[in-house]
Amino acid sequence: MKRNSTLILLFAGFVLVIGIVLAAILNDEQPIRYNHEKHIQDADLECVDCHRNVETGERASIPNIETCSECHDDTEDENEEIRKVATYVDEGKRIPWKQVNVVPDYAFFSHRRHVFLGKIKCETCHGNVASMVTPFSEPYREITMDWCLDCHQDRQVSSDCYACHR
Amino acid sequence: MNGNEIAAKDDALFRSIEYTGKNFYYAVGIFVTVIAFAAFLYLGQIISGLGVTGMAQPVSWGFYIVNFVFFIGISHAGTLISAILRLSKAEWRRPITRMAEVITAIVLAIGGLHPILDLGQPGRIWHLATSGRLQSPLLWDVTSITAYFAASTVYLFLPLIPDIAILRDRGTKPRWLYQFLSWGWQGTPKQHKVLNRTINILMIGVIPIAVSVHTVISYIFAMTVQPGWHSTIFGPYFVVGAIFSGIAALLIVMIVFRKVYHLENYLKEIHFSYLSILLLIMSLLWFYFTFCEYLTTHYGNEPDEMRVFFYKFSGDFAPYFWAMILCNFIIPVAILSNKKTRKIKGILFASFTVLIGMWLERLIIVVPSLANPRLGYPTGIYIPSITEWALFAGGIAVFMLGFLLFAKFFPLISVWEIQEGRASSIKEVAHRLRSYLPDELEEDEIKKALH
Amino acid sequence: MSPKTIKFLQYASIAWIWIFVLSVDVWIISLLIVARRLHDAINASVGIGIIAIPLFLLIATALTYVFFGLQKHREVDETRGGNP
Amino acid sequence: MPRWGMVIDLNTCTGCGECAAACKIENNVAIVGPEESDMGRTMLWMDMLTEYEGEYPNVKVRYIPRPCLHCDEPPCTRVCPVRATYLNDEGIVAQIFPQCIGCRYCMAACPYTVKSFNWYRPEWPDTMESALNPDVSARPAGIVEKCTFCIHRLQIAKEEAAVENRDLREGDYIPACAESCPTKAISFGDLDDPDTEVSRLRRTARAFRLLEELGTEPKVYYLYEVE
Amino acid sequence: MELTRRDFLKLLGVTSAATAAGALGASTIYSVPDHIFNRLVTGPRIETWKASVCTMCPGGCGVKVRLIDSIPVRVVGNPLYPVNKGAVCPMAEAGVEELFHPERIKTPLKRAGNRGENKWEKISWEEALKVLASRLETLTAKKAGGQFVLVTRDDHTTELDFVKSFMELIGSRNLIVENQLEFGVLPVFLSQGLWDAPAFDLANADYILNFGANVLDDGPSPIHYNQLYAHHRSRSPGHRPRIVHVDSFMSRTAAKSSEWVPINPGTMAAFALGLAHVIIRDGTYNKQFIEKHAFGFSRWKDEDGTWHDGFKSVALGKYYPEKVEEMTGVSAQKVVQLARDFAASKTAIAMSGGQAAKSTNGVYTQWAVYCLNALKGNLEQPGGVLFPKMMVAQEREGNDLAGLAGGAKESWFDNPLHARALSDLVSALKSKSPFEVDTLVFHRSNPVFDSPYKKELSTLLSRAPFIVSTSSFFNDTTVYADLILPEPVWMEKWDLSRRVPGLEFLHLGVQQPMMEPLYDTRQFGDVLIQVAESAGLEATVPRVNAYKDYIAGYARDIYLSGEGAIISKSAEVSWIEFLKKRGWQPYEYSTFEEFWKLLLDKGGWWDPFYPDPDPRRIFKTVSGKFEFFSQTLATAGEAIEKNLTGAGDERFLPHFDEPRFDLPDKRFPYNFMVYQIISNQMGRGAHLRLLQEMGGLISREYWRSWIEVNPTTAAFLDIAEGDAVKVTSAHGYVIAKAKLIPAMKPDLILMPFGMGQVFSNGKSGKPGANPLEIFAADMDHISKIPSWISTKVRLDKVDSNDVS
Repeated sequence: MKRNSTLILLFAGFVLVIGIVLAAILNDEQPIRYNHEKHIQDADLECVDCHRNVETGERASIPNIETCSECHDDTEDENEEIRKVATYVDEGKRIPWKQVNVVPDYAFFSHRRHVFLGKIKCETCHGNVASMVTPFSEPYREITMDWCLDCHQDRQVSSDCYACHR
Repeated sequence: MNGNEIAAKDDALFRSIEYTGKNFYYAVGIFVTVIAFAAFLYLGQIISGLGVTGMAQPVSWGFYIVNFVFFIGISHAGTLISAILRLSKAEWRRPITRMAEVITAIVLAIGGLHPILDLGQPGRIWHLATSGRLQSPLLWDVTSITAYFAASTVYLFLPLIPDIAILRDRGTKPRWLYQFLSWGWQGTPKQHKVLNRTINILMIGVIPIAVSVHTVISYIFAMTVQPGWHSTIFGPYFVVGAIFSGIAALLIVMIVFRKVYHLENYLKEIHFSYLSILLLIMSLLWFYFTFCEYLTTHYGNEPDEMRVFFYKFSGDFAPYFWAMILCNFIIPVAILSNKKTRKIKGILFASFTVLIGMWLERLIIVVPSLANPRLGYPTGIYIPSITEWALFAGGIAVFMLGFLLFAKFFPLISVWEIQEGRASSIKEVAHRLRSYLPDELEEDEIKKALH
Repeated sequence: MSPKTIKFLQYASIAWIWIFVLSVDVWIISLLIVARRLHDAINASVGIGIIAIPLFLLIATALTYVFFGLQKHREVDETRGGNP
Repeated sequence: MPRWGMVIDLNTCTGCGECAAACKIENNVAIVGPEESDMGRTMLWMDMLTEYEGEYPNVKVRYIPRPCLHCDEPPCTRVCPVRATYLNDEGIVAQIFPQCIGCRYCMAACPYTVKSFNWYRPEWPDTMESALNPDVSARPAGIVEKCTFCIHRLQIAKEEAAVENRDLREGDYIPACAESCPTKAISFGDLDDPDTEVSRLRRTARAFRLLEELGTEPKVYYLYEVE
Repeated sequence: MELTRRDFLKLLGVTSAATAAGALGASTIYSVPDHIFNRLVTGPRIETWKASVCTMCPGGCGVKVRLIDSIPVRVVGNPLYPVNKGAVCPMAEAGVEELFHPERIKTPLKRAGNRGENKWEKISWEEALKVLASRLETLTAKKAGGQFVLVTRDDHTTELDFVKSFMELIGSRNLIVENQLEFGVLPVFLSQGLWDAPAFDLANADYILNFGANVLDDGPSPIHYNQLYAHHRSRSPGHRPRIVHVDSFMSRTAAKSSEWVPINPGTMAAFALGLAHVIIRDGTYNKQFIEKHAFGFSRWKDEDGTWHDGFKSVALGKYYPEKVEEMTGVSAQKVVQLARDFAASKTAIAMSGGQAAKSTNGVYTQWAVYCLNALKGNLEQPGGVLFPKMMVAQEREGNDLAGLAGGAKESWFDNPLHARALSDLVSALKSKSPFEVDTLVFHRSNPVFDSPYKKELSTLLSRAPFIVSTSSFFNDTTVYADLILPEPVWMEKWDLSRRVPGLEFLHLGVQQPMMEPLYDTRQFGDVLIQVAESAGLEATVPRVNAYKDYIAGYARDIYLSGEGAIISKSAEVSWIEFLKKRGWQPYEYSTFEEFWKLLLDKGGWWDPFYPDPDPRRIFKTVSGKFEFFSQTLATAGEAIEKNLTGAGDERFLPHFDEPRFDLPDKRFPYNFMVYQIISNQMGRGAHLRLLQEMGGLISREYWRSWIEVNPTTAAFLDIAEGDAVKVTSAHGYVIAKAKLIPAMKPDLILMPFGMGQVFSNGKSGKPGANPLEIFAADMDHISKIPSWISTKVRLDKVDSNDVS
């Protein structure tokens, strides 16, 4: 019995350690508590104003200091988060955003194709960003191949494997 | 009638189950060690990739596929022989069928796993379920091997039920296992009827399945347009080869277990003699097919085919090729056609050479065609790695272990069939004989003759 | 192990065999549909399907028949345990 | 629907190997190193077959660049158990890397020996992975790969054409080998369109295909050299 | 140990590589420095292109580099660039690999262990430059600048001009440019007094006689010649020039010629003179040209009244076809046939290279071949031999830097006969003659690997006073250095590529950095400027603060000259001509800044106009004519004259001198030759994985050396394809696998060069064998070009385990 409890303890400890390590490693908290709602609704910005490649490139691009600095450069601001941005801008350091939506490298996913040509709303894949007050810490929805294919079939666009795989 | 009483006469058949000697544990230990070593190397293969094998371009298939074909081939021993013997009402089959069926079931399981060993991405095996394509001969294999495995397991299990019931009734441990598996067998005539009827149906069904399995395996090769593979004769050729190696394997198993478990009373010289004549016939048949296969190739004289042909006849693979001819034809025919040498030892030796020869045959079919690509590439090289050898040894060890464990839990010789034979077959044979012969024979005459 | 558990196990194994056989058949049928959709060599697929589907059913039927046959034609109720 | 094909002029091909090098870099094809190469595990989507004809001093050498031939009746796609390789509507024999289970049946079935297998996980020196072509996936261990006619270029070209609201034009989509061939020995285009360079060339008397007798109907044509 | 998320995923990836790679995409596949990794994953993936010039080989191909988020991922040819017209070879493809190569030398290094031990200590640039500068200071103070010796290689960039100026500045003429005589310069110098590589107008020729120049593999610009040859072959057979290739083995060039004429090694002079014999005998030579523009064709009388032999008497005397057959192994019939074809065709060219240059009789051989052009009278004719204009900047009275070099009127480097060669370095290190070595700089040069003096050098270098290397990678020579001043690779450099030898037009390509140098490296030009500065030479030199300014100045000269044009899409000569006549240019630029910007954008400038034929421009000889009897040679002085072969006047005329072979011994019955592969020219790709693999594309011996044997010989020696064989010479042996190749002379053993670098890349070990290990270090004593054909060998079958 005694041996059993030791084992259980050991096991629990092991699980705990793994959990902590995992939590530390997979911690997806963003460096700045970016508020989409404020930018979209209050500042009246469009997605494309910051994600500038969304209609022209494969990737939407995550805005960094070059873009942020166009508005934020005041380290004196009351808002702590804005001060953080300004600090990054001031120091010329890049904001270490954690990328949340990762397209696997064997899939060809072009934002231009879907947003500009396909006229698909950002919300379809990324949810109602306009009312988000915190930055993304996980993808809005899990993007599976079936989901892609359903949409492709609905819209009667190619569902040949080579339309996306490479 | 009490189970104990029934079995009393055939106590020898239960010795292996009820008494476990030291040697059993030694054997199990050895086999487990071999298997563990193979598993360890396989783990290495999964972690680092198929690079640990000796395969490359263009020889992209090696031992795994060779062994796959080889093991599946051996599996034909079983069901096919037992079904044919049962169907032809050969009385001498009674002590043999069980062993044959066990070989089939175990070896099929091993063989069927070999393509998985061969996969570069075994983790993606579920792609077969989600997006398999029936037009690929590989899926024909999956289907037919599954079917054959299911059928042969059932075919092994059904005739086992009465024996399990005997064990249950003897109170052999683990009791629950025998209770569970005996399915409430009590040996009533109606139960016998049900069982016999089903066995008969399966017996007829399992023969075409078995034939088709090996035909389909040959199609893996024959369906491609590669020189040396693209041949219509491959289906029957593989089936004949399979039965050939199956009989050899069966003979070896019989001889070994006869010795180990002292079954001399049940497996008599006559059994071996009959089976070895079958082996002799298959050897001749195999040679006939081989001859046909290579003669047509040679006469057709297509350059690509000839490259493969000469690679086997006089090139890098010549030693293996001629060893195969020696093992599969010359030695068995020499030994088995002579009454003096057709004794247990001779048969054992011949069977071993046949197994080696048939394995070489699979190797000779798989590798040279791949090693000689059609275009101006250099000849491929293939030197199997330690992993491949270990997994081969592991496969054999799994087979032996499986057989050993089976023998530990179930009788290797069908007890009830022996008893049934004792009880009714003389009469039956007499009856049958009478129906064959031109003139009416008196029952007494036959009885006299038989005694 | 109690006779009840064993009974249950026996029924369960019969059920399992049916699940296995039916899933194999469903799989083959689904593959046939896929083959049709992708314009594969349909004859091979159909050939395999025609043979394999009934075959698996046959195996399962045979087992079931034996099982229930044996159950039905028992002379003593062995669930009471022990030797009759 | 176009049917993509290639014509390789053996007359102008000088065997310089640029097509093979360009292919390797463009498609992130792994370089396996000397030991693996000795075993025959070199991965070349575009290979070079060299044939010597005759005896000294009357010798002829022929250099035959060999991509995947993208057969119209491909022996490899029939045997694939999981549709990791298939003939797509535009005539390209697709090889879908995430789908492949690595059984290598297609390799065994291909009479041209065009496929390579990732025997190990392909590795690049640490710093070099940043320079891989981001348009092409890096393949994991245990799958079969081969020339895709640089399909990623077609995907991009199609999108470019769609943005400009037009159809694909000849020359919009060219695989790396054809693009980089110093001697323009490789032409690429739509075989069904009678006006393209490839259609014109493949109708000439010099055109032939490798192992035509097998009935695989390759879409890579060769032009005999003339002296 | 810091465990990053990526590492962790990698860890997971070990057990489920497939799923991890699949689900997480790039994150498991890439493992690169974080800043680059971040750009890869989060970057917008924007594609840009930058033009540059590849200097992996001296070919000078204009390239365009594809950058994704400013990371170079691919090199392709610049379609506008006239040298390579949009194509590159595998060496350029490997540029990205070279840039990101993990084994690059990242900082200046000081030797820590003994020489050759390959142990190093990091130092700063300031320290490193101080060390070098102080040595230089001492030398210049002693007025012993000549003890500063620089070994380099001409990659046809302005850097060489800059280096020359520097050497003149410090008063050292001991600049060794390893390949400066390799492009057919010498015969032109002997016959025309011009130090310039001839440009053969192959595009317009009807008949091309190629003596051993394997231009498709190791010419001055392989891609250019690949395109030329292919262009010819793309024409229908009737309208195609006939290309006859004379060599002992069938190189790729020979394979793509109309005909291959196998010849005994080292006997090409006899063959060329045999052709001359038939042509002169038939009287089918260009009499007009000979009469008007030739000197020393017939017997002539000098000022003293002595009669001298002429070319005619030499050719007619000894070289009748039957005799030539005896010497060369080519049938007399063939000699006559080729001579008649040559003479009968409208435009014909005779060119030489390869073994014709790299033999003990190389000068006379090349010269004899070159004289066939004079017999044809094709100088400055379409489809003949052309001599493009000098670069504007070259023509001006010395460039900025040279002007400051103490006003040296005639540069020391302008007489090829007196040019320094590697053999001079060897003898200098041995016996302090012809010069003394104090500081030895190896720049773009790796003679311990790629010269036949390999063995001697490796012992001599370990005794040399002070050695500096500028290599970006460790190589066989670098290990002997005391100081390594690593250069950036070509993708991080500024340079100007100017006229590649053999091209008939002027061109200029800009090499510009694709990205900030990844490591702490400095360009050699900048290093020289900084060294000169800290050595206190700034009073006299650098007006430029950086090498970049120097090349900008060079470009400014071109801009100011108003000639030529920035390369453009429709770069047809006629089109530019059309525009020019109307005072337009393909591009508008009104200031130098605009010109410079456009130059960087398009990648180059060119001037396709060939000046009107002018004998005064191309005959700078005493006689003002084409000299069959070289008065340049006759007056070259004692030092040169003692090395001439032949008797009497023959010495100053092209003639056949029996090639010297190493040990004409029965034990070594076979001739040994080495050839180059386009993907690893001069072994300069030895550190790159792609090129190691590509080297075996044709032989299918990837990453390995191999030995080519004729099947007849192999059968005699009982050698089968793939057997391990040992080639033994009097100097050592190499072991490799045998390849049976019917396309070579049976008494020849052939081996590719480029493998077997001892200190190349670590991970790949040191695959292959270096055939130069067993070379007899003989040379042509006039040009001092090492002979590559003088080695005699034996061949034995050995155990396959010894193959390297």
